[in-house]
Amino acid sequence: MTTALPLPLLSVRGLSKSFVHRNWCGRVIRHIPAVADVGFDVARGRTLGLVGESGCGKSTTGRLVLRLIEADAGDVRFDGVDIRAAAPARMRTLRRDMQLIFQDPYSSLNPRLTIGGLIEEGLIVHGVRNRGEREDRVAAVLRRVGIRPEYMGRYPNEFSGGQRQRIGIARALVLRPRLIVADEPVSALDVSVQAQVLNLLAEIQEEFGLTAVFIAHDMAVVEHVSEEIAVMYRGRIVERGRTEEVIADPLHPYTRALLDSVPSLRPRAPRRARPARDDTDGERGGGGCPFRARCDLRMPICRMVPPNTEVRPGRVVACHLHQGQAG
Amino acid sequence: MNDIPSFTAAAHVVAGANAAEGTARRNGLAIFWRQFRRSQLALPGGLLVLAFVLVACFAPLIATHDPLKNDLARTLMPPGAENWFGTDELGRDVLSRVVYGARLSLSEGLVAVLLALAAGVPIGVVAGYVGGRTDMIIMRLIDVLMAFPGVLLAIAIISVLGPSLFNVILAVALYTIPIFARLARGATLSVKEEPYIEACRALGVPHLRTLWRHVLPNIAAPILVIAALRVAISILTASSLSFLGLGAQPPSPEWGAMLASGRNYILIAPHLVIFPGLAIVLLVFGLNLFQDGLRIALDPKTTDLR
Amino acid sequence: MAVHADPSASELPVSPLLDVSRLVVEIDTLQGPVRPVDGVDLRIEAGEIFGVVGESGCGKSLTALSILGLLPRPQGRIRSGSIRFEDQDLARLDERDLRRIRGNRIAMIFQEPMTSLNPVLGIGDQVAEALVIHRGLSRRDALAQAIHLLERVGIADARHRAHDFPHRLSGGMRQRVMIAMAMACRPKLLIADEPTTALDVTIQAQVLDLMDDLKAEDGVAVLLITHNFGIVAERAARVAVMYGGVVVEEASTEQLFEQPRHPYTHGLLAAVPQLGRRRDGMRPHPLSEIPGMVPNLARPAPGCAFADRCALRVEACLRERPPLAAVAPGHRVRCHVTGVSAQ
Amino acid sequence: MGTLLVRRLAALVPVILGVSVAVFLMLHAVPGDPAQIIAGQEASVEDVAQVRHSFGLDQPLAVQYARFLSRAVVGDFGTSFRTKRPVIDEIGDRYGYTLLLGAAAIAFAVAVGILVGVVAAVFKHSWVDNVCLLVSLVGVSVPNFFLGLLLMLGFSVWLQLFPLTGADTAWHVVLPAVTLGLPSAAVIARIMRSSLIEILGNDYIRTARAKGLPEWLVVGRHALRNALMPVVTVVGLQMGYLLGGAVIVETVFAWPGLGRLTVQAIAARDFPVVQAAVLVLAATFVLVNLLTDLVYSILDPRVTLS
Repeated sequence: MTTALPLPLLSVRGLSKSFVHRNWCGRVIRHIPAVADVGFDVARGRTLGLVGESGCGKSTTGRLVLRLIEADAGDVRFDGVDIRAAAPARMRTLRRDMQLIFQDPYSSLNPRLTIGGLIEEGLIVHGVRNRGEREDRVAAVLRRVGIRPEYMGRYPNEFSGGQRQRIGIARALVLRPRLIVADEPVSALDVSVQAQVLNLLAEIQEEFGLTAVFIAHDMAVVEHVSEEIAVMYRGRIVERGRTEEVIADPLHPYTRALLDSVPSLRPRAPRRARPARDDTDGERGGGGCPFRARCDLRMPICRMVPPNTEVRPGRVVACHLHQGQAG
Repeated sequence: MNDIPSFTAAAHVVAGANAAEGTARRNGLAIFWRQFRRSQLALPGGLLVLAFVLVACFAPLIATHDPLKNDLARTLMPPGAENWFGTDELGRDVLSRVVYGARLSLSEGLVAVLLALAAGVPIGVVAGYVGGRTDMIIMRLIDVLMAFPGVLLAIAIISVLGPSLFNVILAVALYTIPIFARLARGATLSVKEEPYIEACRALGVPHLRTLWRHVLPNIAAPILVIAALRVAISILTASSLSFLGLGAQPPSPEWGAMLASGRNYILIAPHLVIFPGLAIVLLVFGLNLFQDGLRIALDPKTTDLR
Repeated sequence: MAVHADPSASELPVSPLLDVSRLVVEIDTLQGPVRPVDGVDLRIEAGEIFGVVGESGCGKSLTALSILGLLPRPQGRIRSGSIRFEDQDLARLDERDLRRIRGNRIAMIFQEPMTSLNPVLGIGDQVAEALVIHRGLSRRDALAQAIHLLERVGIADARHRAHDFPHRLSGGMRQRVMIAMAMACRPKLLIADEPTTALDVTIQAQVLDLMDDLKAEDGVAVLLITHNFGIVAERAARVAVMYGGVVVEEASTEQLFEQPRHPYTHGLLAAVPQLGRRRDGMRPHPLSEIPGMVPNLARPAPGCAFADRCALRVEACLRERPPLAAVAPGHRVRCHVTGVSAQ
Repeated sequence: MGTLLVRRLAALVPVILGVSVAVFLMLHAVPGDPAQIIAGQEASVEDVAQVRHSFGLDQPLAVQYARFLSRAVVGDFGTSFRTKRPVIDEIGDRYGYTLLLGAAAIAFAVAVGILVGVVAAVFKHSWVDNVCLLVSLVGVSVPNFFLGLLLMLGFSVWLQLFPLTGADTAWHVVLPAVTLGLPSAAVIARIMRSSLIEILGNDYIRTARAKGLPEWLVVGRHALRNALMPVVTVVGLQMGYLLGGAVIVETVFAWPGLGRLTVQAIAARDFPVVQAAVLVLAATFVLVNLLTDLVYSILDPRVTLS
């Protein structure tokens, strides 16, 4: 599908980040790797689904991409521009083009500002001086996400979770960004509302030609919204490929475990989870495959860093089982 | 997906749906007022404080005598028709002195706290928001100041500056600064973690604007609550220092100083101790009641702390 | 007790393990009292997994809490209705008698394994506690049995881990400890309130497997409360769907998922994204939406709670609350439109 | 636990050093020439020069501080201007009395505070709770010196139950300890109440109830220990208040402690004594805070890890 290979809007290579604990006089006492050697491309108008369990580093990756956190190493290019090298002033103007949608619709809206004020903020900061123009744009974007513009003067606590998530989307959308990073945007919502918000996101993506990184833990949601999937485990991408292929034919044992664990709506589907192997037990750390402690197919070689094997064009898996299948 | 929290969220939606267009701010005040009334003692407390404020404002109209005028013919008179609260060892009218003392005590509390707020809050907010080395240095300095137990720091400061009412206010303000700084820092640190602050970063909002529009309004409530408490404590501290002879000097009608001199006549004229003492207790009690209501109204997290 | 109109009642066994009937729970709020549970009926047979599914605010958790008399005090209370368990009405028992049942014949586990264990007590002690209270065991014997229970729920090296404090355990392990605690006195009924919502999917599957095993081995009945239709479809024999404080549909799992009758059930099932829908690089069809939002508890509608979001609404829906009527053996629906056909 | 202790002790070093710098600078912050102050206002120019040289006041500040510190470490704080005795002896005589008074006061405050707090929490929103609230609010509103005088008047003068002033028998400590401890008792009671109520709303309390535990076990075994943690923190902070308050209470009851010595020394501008007393009290407070940290880590198994 990407035979012409135009420049991807977002291109990430070797992205790494560790968090450090410091003692009271500022000396580093512990390194906690959060993201290690992550790389992917997102083509214009497309969505990459970043999926994994809590603590796998997917949210950190999203924030590194937007440079809300400074990375330790790696390369993030947005439309060819090296984000990590951008000067503060340049970064500020870049922010208009790349927006974040939050998971928690409650704590991501400042409770002391009206929703009109919240959405207007981005316009003020990015130099829309004319008050009337700002108000028109806020009203238009509110209408677009399905909130009545008359509610502009109300405070966030007067809205339900689903409505707040719409307000959060409006805040991101009012700047007419080109890239959206959506961090678990529907996981705090009820099923019926989740469908509304997912559909809204799909509509506006189409309408504005947005490129998106969609972070979620729910495989079915990710499949629904993204053309390509990257599965993360302990800070690394263990499998990446076109959505249909990954879902239909998971190569990495972890991807398979994730898919097996998703309950389906078919009653009484006979399914057993893999043997209870909690990842607090067993071996961890060291240089090996991060998944080896939980993997029932592990081999001696898994103690070393697994290579990222490109099984076929666009399909990457970090597992020794598939090494040598390339070409 | 628990029923109970979402249920309270539903209640919020109700509140919003009932509010008329454009009255959200008034709605906020109404919620504040309802919460304030929940502490049944807050209103009486506020009225008590208001009474003292009025007394202080209109002291010349209320006082029956000149608070500084000696009348050696009428010393140590018990309360009676001429001097409702009696007279002191120099024949001065105790009621009038107590009335004028309200001015001193209220300004002790208010001025000290305002000074401490003005210095402490910016220090704490900057330390919390900037973090890193700046934060570390500021916090070490604050640790040192906080290592002096309670009034002792004020006493040490006065021992240097010399006893006077002004120096007492300054000393109390100085030792209140680290309290506000630490409070503001803690509140800033927790607000800083809120996603809406990250949203500011994501939008490219400049730091000063973020501090002013997003951080400050959200840490104001706990600071205000503690400020009200500190007014009460500052009044107690300042009058204690005056009692020790380190603050207001005779013949100033400061309540603590009045107690200090009245103390020598406690067996023959207890009213010299009782009336100024009661004045302090009532004023501070009123402030504490008011503060309690303020806390319930402003700090949603501690709704049951009373 | 008045018998309410329910033609299907005769088809069910004479006395189920738990029979919740017309349960109404009232909670005081700043806006006055509201009824988040407003006439719930549930029947759970011995040894079955019974699923209760619904969105937040539908009253499912409060229903569960009221069974054991654990409603928030003093603002919550059972207003009316009955909760028959074995030969007693739990809604009418006093605190003392309820205590004899809690943790003994009916046990409960909660959504948040991270906060549901006491941080300052060892996990072994916390599991042993119910045995001391209900079985009169010495602390020593109870602890020995607790270690056995911990082993049974899959905690490796239980003898040593029994002395660990909860913060040393992962979320999945803590939920296992909660289950060991609940199973200590071999209860007849286990109420599991969103037991896996806070867990990752792979861990969720393991915990649900464990509950399946316990059901098979001990014959405990499980009241499985969740917002996740998939979990119910996989694990439960019978299901009740709740909306706005009432049960809107109750059926065997096969009936419910293959022939949902209530418009709400129908809409929800269509709104859930499912795996394997994407084909040929095309974006899947939009999900079907239920317009509007969950009902306002403070202003309950006189008619059907779902009426304002319902595409099939007729005039009667706004006026009168539909009864929970049988549409097929073992399949009951509370709807003026879809609940009257079939028979 | 051992490493925690060592780490906490190490963290105290900069704080104590900071305190010593502050105390050292006290003398130099006084307006005027320190040598003139030491020599007295009537001293001749030659005398002042002599003092300046013999006290090393002509040396650079850093050198003076190093000397001050090296002497302070071995307990040499110089000679009292007033009594001409070594300062360390003056302090040594009084320190034990202050510790005794402080310990008695905190014991009283903790016992009464926890008891009242638990009762209020268990009977929350009842008349018992309201009475406890009112009493504790009055407790924090009464200044030490007024309360001390009232207790003296009531229990020593009228009822003649306790001796008036001094420190000769065990009975002498009762009234000062109650005076000093009562406000702290009120603060502890309020924290205890709110903490216990908050803990009783936790998920694991629901778990304990779901297990069928009787209410006294729920409170006693599951809630109390967790609820005590914030109380421990507050008790630590109250120690500072107590050490400061001791200055006032000791003055009122003529208790021969460090606080009274400080006030006397300030009145006499006896700076070496003031410096040493402030330093000793601050160090005591810092150590007491370390102690509360350790108690906290015993109560909470999670602390030892971090």
